Amino acid sequence: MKFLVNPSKFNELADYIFKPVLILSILLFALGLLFSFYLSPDDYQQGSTVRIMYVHVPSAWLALLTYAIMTLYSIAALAFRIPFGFIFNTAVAPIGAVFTLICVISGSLWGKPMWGTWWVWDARLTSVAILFIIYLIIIFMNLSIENRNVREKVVAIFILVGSVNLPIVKFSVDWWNTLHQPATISKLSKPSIDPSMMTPLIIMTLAFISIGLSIAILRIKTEIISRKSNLG
Amino acid sequence: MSLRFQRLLLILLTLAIILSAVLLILYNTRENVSYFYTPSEIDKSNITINKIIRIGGFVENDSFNKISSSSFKFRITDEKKSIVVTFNGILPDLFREGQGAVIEGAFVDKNIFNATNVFAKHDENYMPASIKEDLKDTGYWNKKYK
Amino acid sequence: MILVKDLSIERSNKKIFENINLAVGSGKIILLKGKNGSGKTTLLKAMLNLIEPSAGAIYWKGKLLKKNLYNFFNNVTYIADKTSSLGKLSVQENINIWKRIFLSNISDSQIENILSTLKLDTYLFQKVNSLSFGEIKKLEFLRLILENKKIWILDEPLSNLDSESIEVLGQTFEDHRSKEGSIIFSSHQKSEINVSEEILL
Amino acid sequence: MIILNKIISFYYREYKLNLSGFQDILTNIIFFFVSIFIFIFSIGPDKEKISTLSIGIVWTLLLLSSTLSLRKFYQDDFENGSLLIMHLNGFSFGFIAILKTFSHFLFVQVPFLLSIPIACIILNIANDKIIYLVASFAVGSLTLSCLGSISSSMNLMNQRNFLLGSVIVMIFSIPIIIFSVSIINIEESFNSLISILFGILLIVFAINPWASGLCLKLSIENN
Repeated sequence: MKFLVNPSKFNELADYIFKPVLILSILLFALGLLFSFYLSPDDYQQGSTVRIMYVHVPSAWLALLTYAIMTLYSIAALAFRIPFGFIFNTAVAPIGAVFTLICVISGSLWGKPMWGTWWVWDARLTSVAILFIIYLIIIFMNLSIENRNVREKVVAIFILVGSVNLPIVKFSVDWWNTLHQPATISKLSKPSIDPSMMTPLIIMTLAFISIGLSIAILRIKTEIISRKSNLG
Repeated sequence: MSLRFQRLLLILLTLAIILSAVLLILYNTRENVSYFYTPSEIDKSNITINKIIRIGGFVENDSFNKISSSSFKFRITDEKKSIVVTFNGILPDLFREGQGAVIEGAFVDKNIFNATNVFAKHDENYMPASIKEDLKDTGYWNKKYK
Repeated sequence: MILVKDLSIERSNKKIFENINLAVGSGKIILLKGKNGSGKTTLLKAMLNLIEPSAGAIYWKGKLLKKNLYNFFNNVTYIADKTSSLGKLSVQENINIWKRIFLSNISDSQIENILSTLKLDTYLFQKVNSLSFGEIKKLEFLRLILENKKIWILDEPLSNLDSESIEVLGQTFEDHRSKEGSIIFSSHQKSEINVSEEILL
Repeated sequence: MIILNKIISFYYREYKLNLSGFQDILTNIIFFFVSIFIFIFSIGPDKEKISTLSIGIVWTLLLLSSTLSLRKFYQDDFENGSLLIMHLNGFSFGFIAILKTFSHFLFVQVPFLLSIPIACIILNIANDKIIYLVASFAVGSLTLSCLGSISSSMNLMNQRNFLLGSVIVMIFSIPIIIFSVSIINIEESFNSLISILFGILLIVFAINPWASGLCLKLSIENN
């Protein structure tokens, strides 16, 4: 498990697993698209618009997963002085932002047929949009503070403060939504999904994970190299 | 007291404050989360005429009739009580009999409710259309997926 | 008093300086000489426990500096190359603020004659930002006397001071040394302040 | 106690700093009222439309006006080195953050608190709602000050775009806005809503010394 913490170990493992993960992600994506368009049935109520779910839901999960991992790495970097955490944060923030963007866009695309408008102040869409802005702030902070020593620690602190505030925002938006207009999708019960629709969802999630992983490996390697070369 | 002990004390204090704050928030939101009334709750709580409230329930089967291009009359029920609702405006495309709906408006008189807007409640079972067909043939459709 | 034992500091994996040994005893004036960017300010900041050294340690009265920081701060006056007086307020108001902050019991008459020696007594009710930078820097030295602490740490005190004020500063250094105080200051200019030890970075 | 004298002297300095330049506080309030006028001109004078939007207007403008003075939080003291002098005077960085937050609350938010009734008269908000608004702003403004302290300490070293600090405050103040505006619209559950706001205040207040303190230490170390 050393590769999670030590840059050079990570490099060794990265060279070793990068190619297979990339091929795996291409395969999974092809399979996922095939399943979600041809092999899975229409929804009894929404017809074929439900297929957007196969992109929307995995990207939402991935966005939250990336933020959770970034929080763990920030704690490790600040409390246990593991510099690899800072490398991970600067490398993976854009990936999380892209996943959140995909989630927001696919969410509003899905909203058009179902609720009749491009953007609906639905609880989940709003809180995902806020998560996207928090990702943007992380990226802008990475760009705007020159001194690397300060930059990486301040970004880590911001991620931690953001991680505390995220559940509050998510929860208050849900609650506000019942005031503003009743929850169009009831937020409490987990959607009961028919098995035939579950398989494409799982495949697409795995595809997203492997794509995210391969990009993350690339970005982390470049970040390690850039830190070694310019000592700024 | 030594520096280390002071620091530990501060950390514990912060965690205690955060914990109590979280409990405070969770406790207080539990009370007033359920915000809209079901038809049977309407009688119990003394809802005055034209006080804006929201009612949630199912659109009663074959109670839906179109008065004009944009005004409709239907009944909302929760199997115990049903309320006559008049509404003029555009209905969301998911609005159908037997489907969940939440309406917002006020009572015009004792038992007619004039809705200002209607929200189609999308019930969350994702189920292939094909299964819906053969369930319907076996007549099993309504009871299970009401 | 302060003992610096083979201290080395690395900043974003760039070596600033390596195993520096330094002792600031009482009654000693130490000059840190070196070109710009040679780590003078970093060393001074390290002595104030603001920077984590990558190797070595600093001791205060025999104990680790990190351990009894509060006691150390009680005995130290630090004057950075920046001037901490508030530009919008007058000289008199600034002095009042400083007197309250440092709980100093210096009598007004003492302050009067210090200001006159620093040739600032005529500006007493003028706004600080109407003074020249050299004068504001001289005002900053007033804090040395106001706080009257044992150890003085100064960062580039001689920059843009005219020769006459340098001579006054040298005089105050001498008074402080005679009262068993110790001073450590950094400078890149040559100066005729007599110094008990010079360290080149 | 020495600490008490030092705290008093800290606030004496803040008082001298803020009240000597009386126009800083007044400009904040003037910004608040002028933006209300702009809202009125943009919406149009009819009472009905204004009164529905008025609570939202007051709260958003209060939030915007309080992010105006973020620069004054640590930036000036950081540049002229007095932040370091305070630290050497015996305050830990976290303690300085708490003192600064209260001084921001005292010198920026309290004037807003006093100007809310006037704003309510202009926007003809019903009188009984004014008390709710003042109560919710009293709790909300301290939270905003804590958020301001966190965000401005994070942006000390970032000269390029200081607006990021205001964006951070706004993003984290969304829950405050949601709950405090809902206080005024739904009267019956006032005390449960005010305790939610108080809960959020506690969380942010507990985080503030650690987050701001660490950022201040980093900035002074690498200045």
